[in-house]
Formats: sequence, structure tokens, C-alpha cells
Amino acid sequence: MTPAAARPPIKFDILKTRELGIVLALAALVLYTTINNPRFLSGQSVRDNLLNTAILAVMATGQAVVVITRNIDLSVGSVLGISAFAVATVMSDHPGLPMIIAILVGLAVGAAAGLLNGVLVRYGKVPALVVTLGTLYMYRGITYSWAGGSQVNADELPAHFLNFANDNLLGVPWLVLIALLVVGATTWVMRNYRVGRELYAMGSSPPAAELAGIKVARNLLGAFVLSGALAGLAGVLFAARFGTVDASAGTGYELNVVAAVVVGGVAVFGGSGTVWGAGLGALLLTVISSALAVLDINQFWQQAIVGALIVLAIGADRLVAVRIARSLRKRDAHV
Amino acid sequence: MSRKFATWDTAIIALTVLVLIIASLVVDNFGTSRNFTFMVLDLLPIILVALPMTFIIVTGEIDLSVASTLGLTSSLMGWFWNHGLSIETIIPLCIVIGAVAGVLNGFLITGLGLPSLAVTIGTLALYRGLALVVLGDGAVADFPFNYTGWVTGTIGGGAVPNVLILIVVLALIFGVILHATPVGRSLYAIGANAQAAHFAGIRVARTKFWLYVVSGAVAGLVGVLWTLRYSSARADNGAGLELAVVAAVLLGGVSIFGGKGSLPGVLAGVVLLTALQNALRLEDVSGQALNIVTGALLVLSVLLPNLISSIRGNWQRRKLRQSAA
Amino acid sequence: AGCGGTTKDNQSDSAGTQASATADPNAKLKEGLKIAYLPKQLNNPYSDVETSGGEEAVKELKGEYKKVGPNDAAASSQVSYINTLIQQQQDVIVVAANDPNAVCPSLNQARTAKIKVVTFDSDASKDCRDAFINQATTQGIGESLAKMALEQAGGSGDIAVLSATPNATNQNAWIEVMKTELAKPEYSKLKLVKIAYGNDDDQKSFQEAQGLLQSYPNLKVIVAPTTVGIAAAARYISSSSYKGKVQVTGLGLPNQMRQYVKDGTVKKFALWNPADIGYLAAYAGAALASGQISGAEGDKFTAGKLGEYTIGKDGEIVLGPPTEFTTENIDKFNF
Amino acid sequence: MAEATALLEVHDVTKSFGAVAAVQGVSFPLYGGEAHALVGENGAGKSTIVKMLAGVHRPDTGTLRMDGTDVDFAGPADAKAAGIAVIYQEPTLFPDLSVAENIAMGNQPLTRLRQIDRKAMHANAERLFRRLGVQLDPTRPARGLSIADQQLVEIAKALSSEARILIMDEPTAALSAVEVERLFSVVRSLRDEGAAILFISHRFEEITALCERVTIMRDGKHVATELVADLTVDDMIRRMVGRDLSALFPKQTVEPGEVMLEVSALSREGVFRDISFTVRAGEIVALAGLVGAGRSEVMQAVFGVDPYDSGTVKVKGKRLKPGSPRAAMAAGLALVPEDRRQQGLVMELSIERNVTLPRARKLARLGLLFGGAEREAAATWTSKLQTKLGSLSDAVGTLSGGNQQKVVLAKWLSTSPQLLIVDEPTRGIDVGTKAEVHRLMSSLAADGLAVVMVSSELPEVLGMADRVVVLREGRVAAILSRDEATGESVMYAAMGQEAA
Ligand SMILES: Nc1ncnc2c1ncn2[C@@H]1O[C@H](COP(=O)(O)OP(=O)(O)OP(=O)(O)O)[C@@H](O)[C@H]1O
Ligand SMILES: Nc1ncnc2c1ncn2[C@@H]1O[C@H](COP(=O)(O)OP(=O)(O)OP(=O)(O)O)[C@@H](O)[C@H]1O
Ligand SMILES: [Mg+2]
Ligand SMILES: [Mg+2]
Repeated sequence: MTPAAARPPIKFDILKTRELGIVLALAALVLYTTINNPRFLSGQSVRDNLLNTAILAVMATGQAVVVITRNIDLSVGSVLGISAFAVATVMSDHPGLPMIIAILVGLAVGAAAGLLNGVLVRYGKVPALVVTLGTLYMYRGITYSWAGGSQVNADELPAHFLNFANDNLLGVPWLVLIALLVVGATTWVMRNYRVGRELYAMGSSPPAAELAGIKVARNLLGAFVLSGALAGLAGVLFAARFGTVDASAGTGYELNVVAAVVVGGVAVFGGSGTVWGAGLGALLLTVISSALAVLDINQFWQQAIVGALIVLAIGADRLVAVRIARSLRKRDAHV
Repeated sequence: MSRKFATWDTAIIALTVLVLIIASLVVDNFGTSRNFTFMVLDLLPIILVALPMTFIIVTGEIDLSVASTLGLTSSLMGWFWNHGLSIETIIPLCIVIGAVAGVLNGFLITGLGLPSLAVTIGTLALYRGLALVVLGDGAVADFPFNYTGWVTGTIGGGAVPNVLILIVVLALIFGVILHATPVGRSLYAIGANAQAAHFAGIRVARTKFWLYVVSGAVAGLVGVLWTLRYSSARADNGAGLELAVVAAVLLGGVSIFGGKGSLPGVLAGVVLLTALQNALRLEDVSGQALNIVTGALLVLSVLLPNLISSIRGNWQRRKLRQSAA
Repeated sequence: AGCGGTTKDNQSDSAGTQASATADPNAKLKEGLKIAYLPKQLNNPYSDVETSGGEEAVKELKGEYKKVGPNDAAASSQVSYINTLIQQQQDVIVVAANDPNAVCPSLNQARTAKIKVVTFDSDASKDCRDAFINQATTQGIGESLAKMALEQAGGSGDIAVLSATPNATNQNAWIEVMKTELAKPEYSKLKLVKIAYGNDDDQKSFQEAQGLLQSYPNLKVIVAPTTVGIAAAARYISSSSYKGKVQVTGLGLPNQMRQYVKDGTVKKFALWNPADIGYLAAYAGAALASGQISGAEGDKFTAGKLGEYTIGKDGEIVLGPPTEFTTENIDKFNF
Repeated sequence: MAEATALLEVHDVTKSFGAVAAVQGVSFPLYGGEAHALVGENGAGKSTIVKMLAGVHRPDTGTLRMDGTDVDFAGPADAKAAGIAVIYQEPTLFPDLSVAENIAMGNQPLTRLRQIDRKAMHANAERLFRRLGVQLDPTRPARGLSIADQQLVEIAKALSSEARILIMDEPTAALSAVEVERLFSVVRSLRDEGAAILFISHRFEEITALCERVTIMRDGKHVATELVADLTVDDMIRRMVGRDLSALFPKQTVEPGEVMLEVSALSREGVFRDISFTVRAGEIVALAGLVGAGRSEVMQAVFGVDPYDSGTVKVKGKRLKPGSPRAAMAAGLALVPEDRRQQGLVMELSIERNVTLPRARKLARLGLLFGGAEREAAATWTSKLQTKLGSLSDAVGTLSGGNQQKVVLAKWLSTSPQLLIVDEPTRGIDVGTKAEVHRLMSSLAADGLAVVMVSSELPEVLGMADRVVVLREGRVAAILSRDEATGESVMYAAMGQEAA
């Protein structure tokens, strides 16, 4: 396992970071695909890839924070669903509301769901995997019961809401900007602020964190609320981008999100990895599936290849970690 | 701790019995022998896959690829059948292929030391993808009736489903291994402290490796049974089963962190979930509400014992303080 | 292979118990029949419209209406519901099979328990149901799809199909007919480049549409023989730079497509009235349960407001020809 | 030593865990500028008192008073805020974080934007290490530190918070004399600046060297609080144990038998090199050296829990398969590891399961195991070692540190080994039991058992060993016979020229 915090000389650092592996894999994949089909790097295609990544990256950010604390949030797909449906319903009932309200509604719904997760984990002393597997079913069930068979269609949603997914600032779509902001700010806080380091500490050794006087309860609730709120935000982005929302929105997303986080080098045992790595993981997964579509690989092979690549990515990450551990031992050696 | 264990086991088993009794009294058609058969068939895949899953979770690992392994063997079963292999050859072959899928998981996890959650999320996609490669969008349906009929049938046409024998035999084998053999002991030790287990001469990596092989083989067997039950070999068979199995195992009181849990608890957990769903469906409670019930049950099953013990603790302390004052 | 074991070639098939009671064309339709609908999955707007027609018919018949179903469209998830319906001793089960074979043993058990089984929308194997309500003949739909594609492409160019799941029975049948049509000389300038699958999942369909356009720059028409796919494809095109250059057609619900017909993304699409399917199924089921018909070819019955129907070969009942929707007529429909 | 109001006062506190009354009505004061020792047998309740002072446990009854007013800590954060720094008996580091971050956690130096000032943080860690005379890279992760290094980081962590009250629960258990002396000089200077120190140790020479006052506990009860100067060591021990204790190191002389273990030219890159020594039946060979000299690593490689790169290990002339603890056990080896929490015990499992873990296969009948056989086997050895426990089916984690150590010993002795490797066998064990353990080792050796003992306690090494193998920086520095081994010769070899 790598030290999140070990900081040998800079040159060394870049050569060894686990994120480097992902960047290289990404570059190789894009290069190969582009050689085969130059349209892969066309404006529209890059835009589509980034837009598709945005939602996953936002969720992966929250998930990464939770995983760093040695927990997991499997309910994110269902939280996305409930938030997307809530926001779509609100916006179709009150088409005059500005976008910012939609975003706030999504964040609030998600934060509430995350808070319940956090409270159950912390005060109910129920392991996160159990809690969030349970709320995965519950939140989805609530959305289904609420929606019944109904669906919010694109034509019921106000134009400014739908346009949000396509509008951009200086050529960069809002969705992508939001994702960049979320990933960047969270990475920064996790690296340079006390609360961030405390989250790493909590994941590295939960009992030691209690003894060190870290406000474990507050931080843990914070992590779950963040993950929930970001899944809620992802719900808003989802509704704006896809226009049609029914109760099944985001089903099965949790595995993609966890895969992105893991591929991005965040250790499932907590304490190490970075948020921007998780963001890169999300980008890599998205690019893999769109590259396979572009390369016109048999539809039936696509899923198998994605699976194999995930396994490869984890394996490569492990290789880097082992090398770091070895160099650490050599550095200490006095023989 | 072992005391708490006992109460947890008895609690979940008692709850299961209670639910079964109440349901047979209150819900029309619940207690019929035909409904019993339906229920056994519904819990067949979950209970079988849950057996090795319990072992794996007790050692502190997880296998999320089981449902995809099931899909892969189901696909291959159809493919072999279409290519003229006899069913008597296909069944053992499928079990072996399941085991091979487990070998890959086991190698990645114990040989390369990768985290099992991450690896099996990867192979979850990989095996399901391979299943699609094998059978594509097709379905193979014309399996012989004496086999499909056996899976859905009952002993001598009576009330006891044929597959129940299989469940009982496998559950007994797994139960004895977990609770009354040195191997079982070592699984708990591995889950609670792998390093101490290593120091005690337990071959941690090798043990875990074999657990994945067994898990794959059982998933292969369930792939066969699934295909025969629905007389339909398809690539998407069993999709999503992994979460249902993990939910049932956790409901049965196995700690996701390893080192704790018992097989009777898990069996009760599976029966409880299936019986509740069956009863609620008979009462025309919608599928959506079933989701909520499943989720709530999962959380409550761990939450309630915790709450009770912490309330009891507070109460005791208060009494102590009062008596001191 | 085959060393004396049971192989595909030497098995003795003893499945399927064809219930063949004799019909009494003068029998009165019974009241109080328990008619249960089991669509492919709940929360699908299309099947909601279908079953709403069924509910109306059951009310006319003074029966007991019920709708149950799984949340996912997996092949096997319907079986538990069929078993429950058997336990509840329904009189008629109206089912849209997710897999023609997976439901068979259970449906036959139902029939052994004297329950009449009518399939709609998507058939089960013909030896495990009493009648099948076919929305339109496979031939008719396939031809109509090919014809619309030709019109929209302006006579020549690349076309692609965006279907539902790779194993959806009816979609595959239509696509087959469409392919035979395309082989005819008048279609010689149309080239079918790809069949993509959106799994009847809104988002997956959206991304598949996106992938098609990236891979096939000369694409002129996307034909989506599924209501989910056509809506998703239309939504993607209407918000991308391809709007106006690439046409979308296929089978869709007027309410979902109205916006895109109005904004010019879609010129023409087709569909039958789904409510009528459910309606017809109720009457067919009631006629079977009352002994008016037995499901044999040539049996006749009256289906309320829809008039008289005759059972065709293999117990098929054809609803009628599909309706085509364009800017001119779309506002006349509301479903 | 002005007897002003106490900085901190423990007043009539009681704490029970279920049926176990760990602490019953204990009171004592802690004065500023004074080091206060807390002594008692294993399980006497010392760590429980520490945890109450640290805010980990809340007293069932009784109060804690700071500067004369009652305080109630809701958690460790409160205690920390009140100026109490604690070194726990078991290290509590964050393995993924750097050593510097571990030390600074909770009061990292901040820049203006409230961001962490890494430079200042590393500088601070380096300053502390210099003060303690430790050579550690502040940027390396805590994972992989030896238990002694972990203990040193813990000490640095406690010192960094500049607390008014410093509580140390057996901080020296894993340290050798040199580090202990450095620690003491730092602690003395803190004390002279007015801090109150609570110090727990089972080594009386340390208590007399450091402390002014001592509180003695027995079975959770307060026995006495006195000035150290007024008591002899024997007085302390008598009050602690409630009876007189005989000679501490009853080593019997034995005629050594055949060669049991032969280690030759064993090397592992970066850890140790060219290690050769032999052990005969009936012999006790001690491995001595400074912390981090590689003693534990050598023995772990011999037993097969760690790999080695080259060299051979022979048991009774037969080569031992490398990297297989199971093969080592089959050849009659047993290893009592140094870190009982991580390596020795499975905390959540019951005592009986822990004791029988390496032997489960032998206890099985027809491959099946039933509770009775395990209980019986476990009962024999735990009672022989006078382990203080409630029931054999209790989780081993509920035992006191010393009693846990006895369970580890029981676990390995019950395998009836022919060669016993013990790594810090009496770490954290009280005097009474320590004598018991030594007597046991000695009598086992007399019965023909070969013993390899890794120990950082010089008196133990000198008292018990027939031969002393001294390691320095991963190499054999000297092999001394019982007659050659003196305090000076061992330390000289362990530290090399410069320490002379
Ligand atoms: N968390 C706990 N649960 C149950 N019992 C406990 C717990 N912690 C301590 N005990 C019990 O309380 C008693 C006192 O333990 P404590 O750790 O305070 O002893 P100690 O004096 O520190 O001993 P040592 O010198 O071995 O460290 C012991 O009998 C121990 O088994
Ligand atoms: N897993 C590891 N990774 C890196 N370095 C390690 C690891 N384990 C030990 N070391 C280093 O190897 C050296 C030998 O440590 P070891 O624990 O064997 O010392 P020791 O002589 O047994 O001391 P003691 O037992 O008193 O702590 C130390 O410098 C230690 O820091
Ligand atoms: Mg203690
Ligand atoms: Mg050591």
C-alpha cells in the first residue's frame, strides 16, 4: 500500500504516483483509437466523452472520500435516482425556477440521504457496506413507489434546464466545469486541510483516530453527506442531460462508481489514494467504453474487455505499490 | 462475544420461524405444499451461492463475480448443448468451468495480492461479457425434460422438492466444515487477523485461493440449475444475484469485516428474505415495497442488536451511579 | 460427444400440455373473473398504457383487475410472479414474456391449474399459452420500418438500427423482416451499417445513438423499433450538431415524440395503439375463461368496442395495422 | 516538589467491564513537576485508569479533578484539549500517513489560509527526533516501522503536544536501555518545566530512576501511594503481589545436547546479512542488540513467516523448507512473536480458540473438532501459566496486556515444541509472572528443549542465556558465552566502537 502522504523529492514522486499509470493508459487508449478512427478526437466526440465522464466523476469524488475513510457508499445509484426524479418533478411543476434552485434541490435530497447513511453507520454502529446496501434498496424502492409507472419526459421540462447540459462557458460545458470544480476542490481539501488529513487518518486506523481525539463522528457524517450530496448533484446533471427521468435512473451505477474509484488507485481498505485519481478513473472507464464503440468492437465483446481492463488497471496499480514498498525498504536499509 | 453470537443466531432463527408461522396463519395460500415448492425454487440459487460466500466473507474477503460466473456457465451450457454434447457431460464441465473462473479470481487475489472487492467487480464485468460473447443475444431452450423436470419437480410428486435434497446435503457439508473442523477454525482466524493466522502456521493465501475455486464451482452448479429451472440458457441469467446473496449473508449475521458469523444464521437469513417476499407478493404488496422491506430488514438486523445492547449498557451504568450516590 | 448420454438430438420431448377443451361459441362471458396483468416490467410508460386498456376492459367485464410485475426485465424475474398468481387462483393471466421459454414451465403449471394464459406484446412459446395478442403482424411492421427508412433517407445512404435488448423477440423478428425487405432491388441504395442495442434503457440508448454517429459519419437515418430507443435517439440528435442532417424514425409513443416531431428532428414514426392491446387481451382472456373459445384457429369472439376478432394460426390474434404519426396528425393522439 | 493542589486528581473512581471490576475506588493525585509511577500486576487496572484519564472510558462512579474542579471527558478530544497527552500501551499510529503527519495529527502547523504547513510539520518532527536521538525519516509512512520505532514515534507524538500532563503506559516495553535513557532525559526536562508525569512500567529500576512518587494497585484496588524514596523495590513488589517473591532468575545449568538449530549465512536484502549460529538442546541462546538490529526479522525468517534470500536453516541436521511456518512447526519449532496484537493473537476469537489455533488439526477426531477437546487443551496451559481470565470462551481481547502475553505463551507451549523461539517473552509482563516465565523456560530447557530468546532487557539476557548472540545493524557482532557476557560486553558489541 502506498503512502498517501509520503513526499520524497518531487522527481521521484511523479515517477511513482499511482495516478501516472492511469494517465499513461488513457493516453495509449486515446492514441490507438484515434489512429483507427480520427473522428474520436473530433470536437463533438471529445465533448460527449467529457459530458459522459462528468456525472461519473462527480459521484466518484464523493465515493473516494468515503472509501478513504475505510467505508463505502453503495447507495449512490439510488440516491442519483431519487434526486433526479425529485428535481425533474419540481422543474416540470414549476418551470419558472432557475437552474440554481434545481441544483440546490438535488444537493439537499442527496445530502439528506447521505446523512441517514452516516447516522446509521456512526451511531447505529452498522458497517457501511450493510447500511448502504440496505439504503440502496430502500431509496430505490421509495423512488419507485413515488414515481409509480410515471416518467418525466423532456417536453415537460423547461428549456433552460435542458439547455444547461449543452451550454458552455468559454467552450467548456457547464457539466464538465462543475465536475472539474468538484474534483479539484475536494482533492485540494483532502490534501492540504486538517479535515482532509483526518479523513485519511480515520481510514488508515479507525481506533487510532478515536484515540487521537479526531472528531470522528463529525468527519464521518461529513463524508457521507458529501457523497450523498454529490450523488444528488449528479442526479440533477443526469436529469438535465438525459431529459427523460423515470424511477430506474442510475440503477447499477454504484458498481461503476466503485470501479472508477478503485481503478483510480484509492485503496478499498482506506487511508490512501487521491480524489483526482478517482476522477481519472471515471474518465478512463468512460473513454474505454466509448473507444470500444468507436472501434466498432463487437457489442458482445465490449463488456468483457471493460472487465479485463479493470482487472489490468488494478494489477498495474499494485505493481507500482509494490515497487514503492521495495524502494522504501532499500532506503531504510543499513546492511 | 460467543454469548452475543448465540443470541444473534437464535434471534434471527426465531424471527424466521415466527415469520413462517404468522405468514401461514395470515396469508392465504402461503402454507400450501405447492407454495413451499415455489419458495424452495426461489431460494435455491441464493442459498447455494451463499454457502461459499459465507466462507469468503468470514475470511474478510468478498466475491461479487458469482452471478456473472453463473451467467457464463449458463451461456456455455447452451452453447455446448447446441454443439451436441450430452447433458451428462455438460453438467460436470460447467462446474469445472465455474471453478476455473474461481481460479482466476483466486490467483488475482491471493497470488497478486489485489483487493477482492476490486478484483471481483472487474471479473463481474469480465465474466458477464464472456457470457455474451458465447451466446450473444440468443437463448437456448430445448433442454431435456427429465432434467428440467427434475429441478422443478418434487420427490415422488409429493410436497418435498427434489432440489431440497441438494440444498440440505450441501448446507450440511458446508456447515460441518465451517463449525466443526480445523479448516473452519482457520477461516475465522484468517478473517479476524490474517497475520496472526500466518504466524500460527495457517496457509492464508492457499486457503483463500481454494475458497474462490469452490465459490466458482458452486456458481457453476447454480448456473446449470438455473438454466434447467427456467429451461433457458442465456447470457443475462442471474444478473444482480450477487447483491441479493451478499444481503442475505449479512442479514444472517456474518460480519462484513470477517471473523464473525455462522451458517445457521445465514440459512435463516435466506429463508427469512425469501419467505417475506413470497408472503408480501401473495398479499399483493408491490415489488417496489419489497425493495424497501429488504433494505430496511438488512439495516435493522444489525442496528437493533446494537441499539439494544447500548441501551442496556446505559441503563446499567445509570443504576451503578445511583447505587453509588 | 454423445457417449450414450442425453444430447440435443436424442432427447424425447415430453413438455407442453396442450389444453384443448371444446369451445361453446354461445357461452356467456362470465362476470367476476380475476384477470391479472404481468407486463415485462413495471414502471415502463409503454406497458402502463397497455395495461390501462386492460383495466378499462376488465371494468366493462365486471371482473377483478390486477397488475403485478418485476422491476427489471430479466428473463427469469417473472416466474415468481406467475407462481404467486397461481397460488392466488386467478382466472386469467395476461403476460408479456421477457423470455419465451423461461416462463413456460410456470405458465403450463398455471394452465394445469385451470388458469387461462394470454400473452401480449411479446409472446411465450406457443405450447404454453392459450392465445397471443399480436400488435401487428411481424411482416407488416418490418415492411413499414423499411419503407419509412427509405423515405427519410431520401432513397439512398447509410442507416442503422437502434434496438432494445439483443434478445427481444419481437424486435428481432421485425429486424429480420426489415433485412429481407432491404435485400429487394428498390432498397439497393440503402445500406444497413449496424444494429446497436440500447437495452430499452434510456441512457444506454442515448449513448448508443451517440456512438453510432461517431462511428458512421455518413449515417442518414436511425431506425429505432422501440419506444425507449426512438425517444433517446431523437433527444440526442435534437441537441447535437447532427440535427437536421440525421433522421430518426421507428416505433414511438406520440406523447414522448411530440416535441421532436414539432422541432423537426423526427418526420414520421409509427405505432399501434397500445391501450387496445391490453383491452383486446382482457376480452380474449374472458372469452377463454368463459368457454366461449378454446384458442383454436378460426374461433371468433367480440372484443367490446374493438369489434369481432378471429383467432389465427397458432392462437394468434392480430390487433390491426399500425398508425403512422406525422406533424399533421400527431396532435390527435394522447398516449 | 511543592505539595500544592494537584494538577490532576483521580478521586474514588470505579470501572467495570461486564462482570469484571477492573478498577474499584482508586484515588491518587498527580502534581506538577513530579513523575508518578503506577505499578501493579498484569490486570491490576493500570491501563484502565489511563484510559479513563484519556477520555476513552468514562468512570462508572467517582470523578477526575483538574486544578481542583471536576472534569468529565466525553472523548479523547476533550482530554487532549484539557492538556493531557497519552502514550497508550499499544501503539496507535496511522500506517498510511507519514511519520511527521502522525506526530502532528490534530495540531498541524497551519499557514494563513488554514492550510497545513508541511515544511514546518517536517521540521518539527525532525526536531523531536533529534531530541530523542532517533534516526527516522519524517516523510516515510508509519507502515513497516518496527515495534520499537513505532513506540518512539508515539513518544514524539506525545511530546509534541506540549501537554501539562503526560501519561505513559509502558512506553519502554519495546525499548532497549539506550533509548530508555534518552527518553528519561527528555521526560525529566519536561518534569522540570512543571509538567505532571504518570509513568507505568514493570521494570523497577526505571521507576526508581525516574519517579518521585508511586501508586501501587492490586486487583483493581488502591494499595498505597508513597514517595519512592521511602520504599525499597522489595517493599513495592510485596505490596503489589501481596506476598514475598523469591529469586528472580532461577536459571538451572544444563548439559547441552545435540545441535537442534543450525543457521548458516542467512541473508535477506536490506534486513540482515550472513547470520550464523547454532542452538543445542537444553540451551538458552539469547539474541541481543539494539532496537532495529534485525533480531526479530532473523527469527521470523527461521520460523518461515518471512522469506530470506540466501543461506540455510537446519533443524536436527535436516534442511528446513523456507517460507513455511507449517514445515517449521512440523519440525518442532514454535515462535512466540514480539507483537502480540498483530502477530500473536486473534483478538476477537475466544481464549481457547487462540490457544489451540496452531494445533487444531491435531485435536480433531476424524477431521472433526468439538468444543470440549479445545477447552481441555486450553485449560491445561492457561492455568499452568496462571492466566487471569473470566472464562475460556471470552474474547482474548478483553484480557489485560500481560495476560494476553500469557495466552500467546500457552498457545505455543501447548504444541510441545523442541525448539522454542521467544521474541521479547516478558514484554509487558509483571514481575511475578516474569519470574514464572523464566522459571518455566529454564525448566523446559532442563528437559531438553532448545530456546532462542530475543530480548531487549539486559538483566533478562544475562540472567537466562547460556550464550548471547549480539546483532548489530543486521549482522552478528559477537557471540558471547555465559561467562563472557556482561552488561558491558553485550552493550559494547551491540553499539559498536563509537559507544565505547
Ligand atoms: N475493554 C475491556 N473489556 C473487558 N474487560 C476489560 C477491558 N479492558 C480491560 N479489561 C479487564 O480489566 C482488567 C484490568 O485491565 P488493565 O488493562 O487495566 O490491566 P493492566 O493493569 O494495564 O495490566 P497490564 O500490566 O497487563 O497491562 C483486566 O482484568 C482486563 O481483562
Ligand atoms: N515491514 C518492514 N518494512 C520495512 N522495514 C522494516 C520492516 N520490518 C522491519 N523493518 C526494519 O528492519 C529493521 C530490523 O527490525 P526488527 O524489528 O527486526 O528489529 P529488532 O532487532 O527485532 O528490534 P526490536 O524487536 O527490538 O524492535 C529495522 O530497521 C526496521 O525498521
Ligand atoms: Mg496495561
Ligand atoms: Mg524485534
